[in-house]
Amino acid sequence: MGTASGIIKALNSGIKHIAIKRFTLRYPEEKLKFVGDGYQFDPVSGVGVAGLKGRHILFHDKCTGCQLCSIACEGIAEAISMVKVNEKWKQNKKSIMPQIDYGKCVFCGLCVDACPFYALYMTNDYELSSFSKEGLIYTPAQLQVKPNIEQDAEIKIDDRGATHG
Amino acid sequence: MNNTLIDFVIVSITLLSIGIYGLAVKRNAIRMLFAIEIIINAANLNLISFARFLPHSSGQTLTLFSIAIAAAEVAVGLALIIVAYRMYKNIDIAEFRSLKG
Amino acid sequence: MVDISFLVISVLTVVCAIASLELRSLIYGSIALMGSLLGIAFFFLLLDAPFVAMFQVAVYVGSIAVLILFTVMLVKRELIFTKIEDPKRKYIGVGLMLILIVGLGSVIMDSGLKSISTHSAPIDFNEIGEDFLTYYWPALVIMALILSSSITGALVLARRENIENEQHTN
Amino acid sequence: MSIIAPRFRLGYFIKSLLDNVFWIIILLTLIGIPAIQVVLFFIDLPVIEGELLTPFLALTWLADPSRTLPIIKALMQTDFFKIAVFPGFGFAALLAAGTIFIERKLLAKLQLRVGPFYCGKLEGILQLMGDGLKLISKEIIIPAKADKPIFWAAPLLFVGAAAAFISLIPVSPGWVIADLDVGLLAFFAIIGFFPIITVLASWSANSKFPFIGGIRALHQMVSFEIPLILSLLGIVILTGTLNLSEIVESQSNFPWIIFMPIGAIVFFIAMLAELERIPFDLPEAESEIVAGWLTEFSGMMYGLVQLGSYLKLYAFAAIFVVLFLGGWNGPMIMPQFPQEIITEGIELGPISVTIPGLPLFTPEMINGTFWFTIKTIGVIFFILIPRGVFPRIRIDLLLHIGWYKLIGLAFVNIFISLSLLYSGVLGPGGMM
Amino acid sequence: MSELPPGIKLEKEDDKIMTLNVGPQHPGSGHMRIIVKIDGDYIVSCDPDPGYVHRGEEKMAEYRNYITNIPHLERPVIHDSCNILYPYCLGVEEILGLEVPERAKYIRVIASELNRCVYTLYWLAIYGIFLGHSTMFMWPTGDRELLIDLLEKLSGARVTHAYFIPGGVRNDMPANFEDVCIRQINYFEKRIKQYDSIFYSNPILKSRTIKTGVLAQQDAISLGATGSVLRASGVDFDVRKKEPYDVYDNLDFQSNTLKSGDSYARSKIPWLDMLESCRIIRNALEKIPKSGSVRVKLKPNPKAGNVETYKRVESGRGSLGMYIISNGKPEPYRVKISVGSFRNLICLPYLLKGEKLGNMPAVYWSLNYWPVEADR
Amino acid sequence: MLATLVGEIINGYDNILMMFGFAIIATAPALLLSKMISPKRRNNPIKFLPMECGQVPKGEGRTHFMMQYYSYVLMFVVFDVMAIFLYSWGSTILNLERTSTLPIIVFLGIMFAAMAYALYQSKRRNIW
Amino acid sequence: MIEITSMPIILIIILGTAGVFLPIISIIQKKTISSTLYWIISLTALLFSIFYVVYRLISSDTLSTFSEDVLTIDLLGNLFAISMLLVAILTTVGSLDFIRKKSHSSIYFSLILLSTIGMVLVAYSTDLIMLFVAWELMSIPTYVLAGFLKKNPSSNESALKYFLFGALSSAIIIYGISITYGLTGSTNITEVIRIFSTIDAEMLPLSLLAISMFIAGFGFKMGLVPFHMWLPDTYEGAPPTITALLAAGTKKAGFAAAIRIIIIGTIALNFDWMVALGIIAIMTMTIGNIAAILQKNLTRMLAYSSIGHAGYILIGLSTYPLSNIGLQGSLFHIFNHAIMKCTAFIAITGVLIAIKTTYIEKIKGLGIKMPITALGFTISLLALAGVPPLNGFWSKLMLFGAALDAGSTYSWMYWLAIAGVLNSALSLAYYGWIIRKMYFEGEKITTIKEPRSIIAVMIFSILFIVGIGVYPEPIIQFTDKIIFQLTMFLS
Repeated sequence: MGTASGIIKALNSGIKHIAIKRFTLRYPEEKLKFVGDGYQFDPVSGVGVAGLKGRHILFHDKCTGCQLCSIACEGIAEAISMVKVNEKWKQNKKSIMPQIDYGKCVFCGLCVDACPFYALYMTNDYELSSFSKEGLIYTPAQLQVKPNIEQDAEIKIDDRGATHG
Repeated sequence: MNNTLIDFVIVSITLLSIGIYGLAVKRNAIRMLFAIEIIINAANLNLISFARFLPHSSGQTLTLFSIAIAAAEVAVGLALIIVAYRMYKNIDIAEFRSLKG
Repeated sequence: MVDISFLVISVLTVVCAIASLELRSLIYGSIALMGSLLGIAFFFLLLDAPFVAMFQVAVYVGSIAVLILFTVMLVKRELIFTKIEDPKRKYIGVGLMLILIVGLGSVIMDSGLKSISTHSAPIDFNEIGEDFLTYYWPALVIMALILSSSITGALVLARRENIENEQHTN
Repeated sequence: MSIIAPRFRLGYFIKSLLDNVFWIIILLTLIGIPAIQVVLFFIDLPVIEGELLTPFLALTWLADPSRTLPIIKALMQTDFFKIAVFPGFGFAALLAAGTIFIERKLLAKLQLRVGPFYCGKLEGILQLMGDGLKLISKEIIIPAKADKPIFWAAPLLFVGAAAAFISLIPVSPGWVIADLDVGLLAFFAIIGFFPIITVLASWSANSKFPFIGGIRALHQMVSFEIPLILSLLGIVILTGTLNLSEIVESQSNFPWIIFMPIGAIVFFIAMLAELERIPFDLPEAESEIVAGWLTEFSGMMYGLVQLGSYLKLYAFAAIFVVLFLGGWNGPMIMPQFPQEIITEGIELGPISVTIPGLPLFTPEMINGTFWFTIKTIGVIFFILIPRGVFPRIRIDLLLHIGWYKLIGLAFVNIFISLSLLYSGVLGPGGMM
Repeated sequence: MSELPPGIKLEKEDDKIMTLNVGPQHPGSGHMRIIVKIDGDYIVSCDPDPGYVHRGEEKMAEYRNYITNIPHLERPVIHDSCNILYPYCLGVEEILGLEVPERAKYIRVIASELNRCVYTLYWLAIYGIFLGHSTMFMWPTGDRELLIDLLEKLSGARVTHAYFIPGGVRNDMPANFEDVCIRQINYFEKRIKQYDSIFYSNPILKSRTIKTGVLAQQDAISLGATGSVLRASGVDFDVRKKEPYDVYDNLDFQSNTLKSGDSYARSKIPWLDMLESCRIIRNALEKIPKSGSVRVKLKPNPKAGNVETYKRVESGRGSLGMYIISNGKPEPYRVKISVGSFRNLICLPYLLKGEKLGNMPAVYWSLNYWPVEADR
Repeated sequence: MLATLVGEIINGYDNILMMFGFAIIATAPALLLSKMISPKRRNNPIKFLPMECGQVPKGEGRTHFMMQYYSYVLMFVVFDVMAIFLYSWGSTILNLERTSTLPIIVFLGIMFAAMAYALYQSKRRNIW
Repeated sequence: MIEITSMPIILIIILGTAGVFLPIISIIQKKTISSTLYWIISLTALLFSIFYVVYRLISSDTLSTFSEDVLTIDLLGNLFAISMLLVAILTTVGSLDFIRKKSHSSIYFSLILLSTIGMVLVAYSTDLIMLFVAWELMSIPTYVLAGFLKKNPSSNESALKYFLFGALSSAIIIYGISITYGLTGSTNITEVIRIFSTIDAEMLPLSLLAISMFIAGFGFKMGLVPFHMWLPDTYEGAPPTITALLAAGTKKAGFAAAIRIIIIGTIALNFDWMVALGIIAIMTMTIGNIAAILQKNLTRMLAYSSIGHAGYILIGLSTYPLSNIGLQGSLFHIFNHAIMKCTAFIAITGVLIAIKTTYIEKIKGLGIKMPITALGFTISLLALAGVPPLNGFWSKLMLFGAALDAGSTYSWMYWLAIAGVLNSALSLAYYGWIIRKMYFEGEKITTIKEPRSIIAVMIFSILFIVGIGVYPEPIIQFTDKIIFQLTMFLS
């Protein structure tokens, strides 16, 4: 009898779920909304600001070419290398700026922690796929671009279950 | 469809001969079992054809019995063959040499 | 005269029967045996005995052939494919078979069977059941005893005997 | 460049296409046309309105669209139509394809997923076709030491056996391919072939996992055949016939499931095991033995085995409907075909046309098919649901269930029906 | 430890024994190989062969400084990355003499409990599919999204968080996080309670897993099992209770134990732990200081003296310890990771001997084993 | 032509065979087509090894024998016969007197006893 | 339809219930239940049934023969039933010490009981289907029993050979039945007799084919000479108690079936089979006895002697319609031979239990080691040889007398008598050799404890053999009545 009631209970539970809302994010059409604009770091207080650790953004006007980010990455992924840029900035005498190879980056964000000049942050952009390995290497010019992304889906919970919407 | 009795009996006789040939020649226990099955089937064919041409129902009844008995025999026979295989690692009864006189 | 379906079925049956004995691989031999048994079932259909035909297929092909196939698969691969036999014995066997076919065939051809044909209605399969339960009922009971003795015997034979005197151990 | 993906060359592609076309044409002329001629020589051409159908006649009737209906109607009465299209292969394959789609969507709903979605715009309705195309275009890999003849034949035999099974099913009055006196026994005879095919397929692959899977399949199918057979004995006792159509007719008042719920449950469970559906999908238990007896099948061979198993699923569901749920019996919901169309013709604007050959189907047939299909889909739903609810069972527990519980219940069912018969509730002189 | 049935001998009759390689390319093994010898349906011996995903994390840790070790050390169990970093951070804090702020301690507890649930759900999903229960694969993977979403809000990454750092956590909780967390945890708790009827009370599952692979209490202790395997055998050993770290002694929770020690109990303990985790998270969110620092500022290349330390935490797979030796350089001299997975895997040959082949995945995965973590 | 020639009855049964043949003829082109259009790269002998989880196969793939459950196959052979025997009774029970149920009860009784013994033996896995 | 209260049915019920429930008892057994319980149950059932047969035999004198039913209750059947039940009882009693240390003793006794039912029903059945089914019930348990010692390779080999030839024999029998059925359109022997007496000339070859099939099929079980090749191997390899059952039980059931079908069923064709049976008889006894001399193993020697005795019995069958005393002698010899062979093989069982071997060289001094067993063995051997005061003498006398009697009609029948006498003399030689080995060779050795069950069998058989030898009148009277009944029926 216990067996029969267990089977009926399981069947009942299964059939009930047919009516529950799907919990599936239809990814290309809808995208999850994240906290803030991405992971940032405040070197003064030594505490980060919560946000997605996506693709970096590099503020050319603040970068001094100090290589701290590259040094921080050395033991981790060796994804950041300093390259020469054509632009001239007064705080950046050597005109070197980080270039990030996203084929190697692990998105730990320790380079952001290492940057004392508020020059390197992370953004909510995570769609980085490319057809070639070369396409994954982002030059300082590419890193400078602010990503334009629309993210609106959030987890909503109501009586008929949770959905992305 | 105008087959006569003799056609079926000829097929049955042929199967009987094949079965006896198999028993005479083969020394593999499973093949000998095949031969016996063929003989039983020849007999069944005979029975059914006689039962159709008489016509009479006992032939079909006996055939059912015979099929069932063949099943029982095969169960016992294959069990024996398995025991033999475990013991000799072979199913060739020419290789079984524990008894000789 | 015979018709074409009869010819096809008889060729199937006889060829499969020979193949089941002569094919090198025992597995193919079992398949050929199945073919032969199926051919017999078709004969039963030709002879208007559908109940027996289906019984034949269900029991012979459905269970006996399965058991045979299963047991063949137990045997080592080399043994499945080897065929030990004496050529001399084989020729004697073939001769015996031919003598039997010719002799028995001539006996039958000479007998009065060749003139028999029928126009009466076939047997209804319900009569078989009636036979079982009225006239032949002791045979039915004996049949049950046969089946029960064969299953108990086969189980006793097929089980492993690694435990000495196991009746007292459990 | 990697070796794995050689470069695509258009020239080679076109050459291979042309090769194939060439061979197809050659083969068709050499084999196809003689085969058609032989077939035409042997089959009986239909007689339509008193005239034998000759190609000339057929063409003239084709020219007049209103007169094609008699040809279609005559064709529908042939065995070939029955086998190929309606109660036979086409209908079953359609229902099987529908089953696959329903299964995927239903399972996805149960598991809070979406399921096939993008293929075919409308909830992924063309997913199956896409899968088929993918399977066809995949390479068939056969293990080196496999027993090639058996290995090639096994999927085909599987489909063939499943199709032979379908031929027994009465879909609506008169619409059955093989109306046998001993239809129920033929059913048992046909399901006896599946273990053999399975175990041969697994043996031929010469690999360990398929062999274990095949042996498991053999044990499973073989063990559940007996409760399957015994659970139907009650119906035979009460109806006194083995003909499936007559069994359906005997249920015009009550389906047998009312009197034999135990038998129906036993049959259902045994059916799940025979079909190797979850929770009894041990032969394909992917976590222990990679994919069971299907491990070495690749490409379209795998596809054919799947087709066969879904045809089998349809056939079992239909047998359940026929035996326990009353088959085509159901309230008449089809309106009678308007007689004036037959007698007076249809008003098409200014002219009125009489169309000979109407109605194509009798309302009884359509009604019966409708109810049969509805019930079959219902049973298929219940076959599919456990896949989302139950885990896989173990082989010894499975055999334990089959031999200890189901056989006992089947005998209980037999004794219930015997007592119903002898107490006069059912049977001759009883309620029916 | 179930005895071999008396009829079956060990590897004497060769033709009866078949050797099955379960893995590495097998849907039921993970990234490892189990060499199983079977006689018919019974396993006569079983030889787990891990090492297919060995990465040398311990050696790599000797060439990186204390901070840059963090993204590497979480690689073995990315599903449980907070927990595997936890003992490292505790150890480094001890050898560097850092005092972690109170708020950071609570955030750490919340993150590690969330991460434990994430891991457990992943494990449970695979357990479900190992038993042929496809719904039990889909539901936990779906419900895992809820927690991953929370963790992503907290740390900015979905799986490889790299969130803990010596001296606290990388960043503070985002605004409104408490409310979202409470809401989703409540819903999550409701969801996982529904696993009971379809999975844990399912008679077929019970018949498959109860009394299979029974690990007796004494055997569990002597074989050195930890975590859920140990607690399923009736030994009440939970590092969070026995050696409380951070703020676990302030929180109100209990450690779950079951007596039977079979696969069923081993699979149920993590589920009970998940319910307990929900309680802990709620409790922590109540007690967390509303504001304050979450991170101690570190020097760029911290060095420690000639010290060594051993810290352990309760991870999803049992006690997870890190033994850190420093020789005064910025890099640690040695980081030895002692993981629960490997210790539980040791039980496998003992449990599988004499079991049926069908029980193999049930017993194997109930050991709460993560191949990558065991290989390190 | 008389209505009751030998072999009349086969007419219902050849349809089963035709259905079987039709299914094979209808699905075999799928295999042929697949054979024709699928890529053929036979340069890799490892591809044609049997599945052994990525290892090189060792030993014979076909020798395994599930002896523990062999008893069930043996039992099937006998009890399948019994089950179908019952159909010859079931299909005619309406034509028979009530007393003729007695032999079948005896039949079943004997088979039950045999089945009890057989099931008891099969359940003890350690002897198989 | 046969009544449920008729005697064979009651026998089925008694023996079948015991046989079917013995395995069930073994399921619910506790440790205290040993094989003795099964022994007691099966012995009780057998004793009960033999008393029942004797009671029915005494109480009702007006028994019909060859009814229209599947089973008949006549004196012929009763004789065979009594002798087979007796054999089964002796075997069962003798098995106690043999089976005590083996496993599955419940199955062992159960299969003996089931096989006994088969043997008894073969004797009673008057329908070909019934006969075939009973024949199989007799055979299938003995296939298992012959291979019962699973660790003994020779037991298994013997069982396999026995199975293959037994299955062949039943296949041939069913072929013969099919031809008979085709010729007569019925399966009842009464009908068969009636139709064979009016058979067309052109069907005659077919009926001869059927008869030869029956001779071959039953001949396999009876051990007639072209079909005897399995017999020595099987008798040697099988457990000796089972050999007793085979030699004394199933073999005699073969004769019962042969008498029912060949001798009586096709009485109309007797001139055709008479010659064939005569030739087979001479061949059988000569080859059996000559081969027996060459043997070194007691079991094998007795197996060949068993073949020889089949030849003696066949003398009576081949002379039947010419001389009534022939069939009478055959029946008497069947009865005697059953007891004698059973005794001999059970004595060998005792020897096997005690000294673990059955080679003739090893049984020196058995007369001192195991006096009672040796005495029983000696008596049975002397009776087999046909030494005057014992029962074998009388039956052989009747058989040879019948041959001489029939010789007046067909002169070649004299050769049967001559061959029989010569063979008897020959057989005395090797029987005497065994007796010499037992009593007059060997050193002084102390006695071995003889198994009690064997002693019981020995004492019973010594009394029985000597008793019938001294006072054979009742049995001869009984066989006379059987012949009278058959003659009444046939005329």
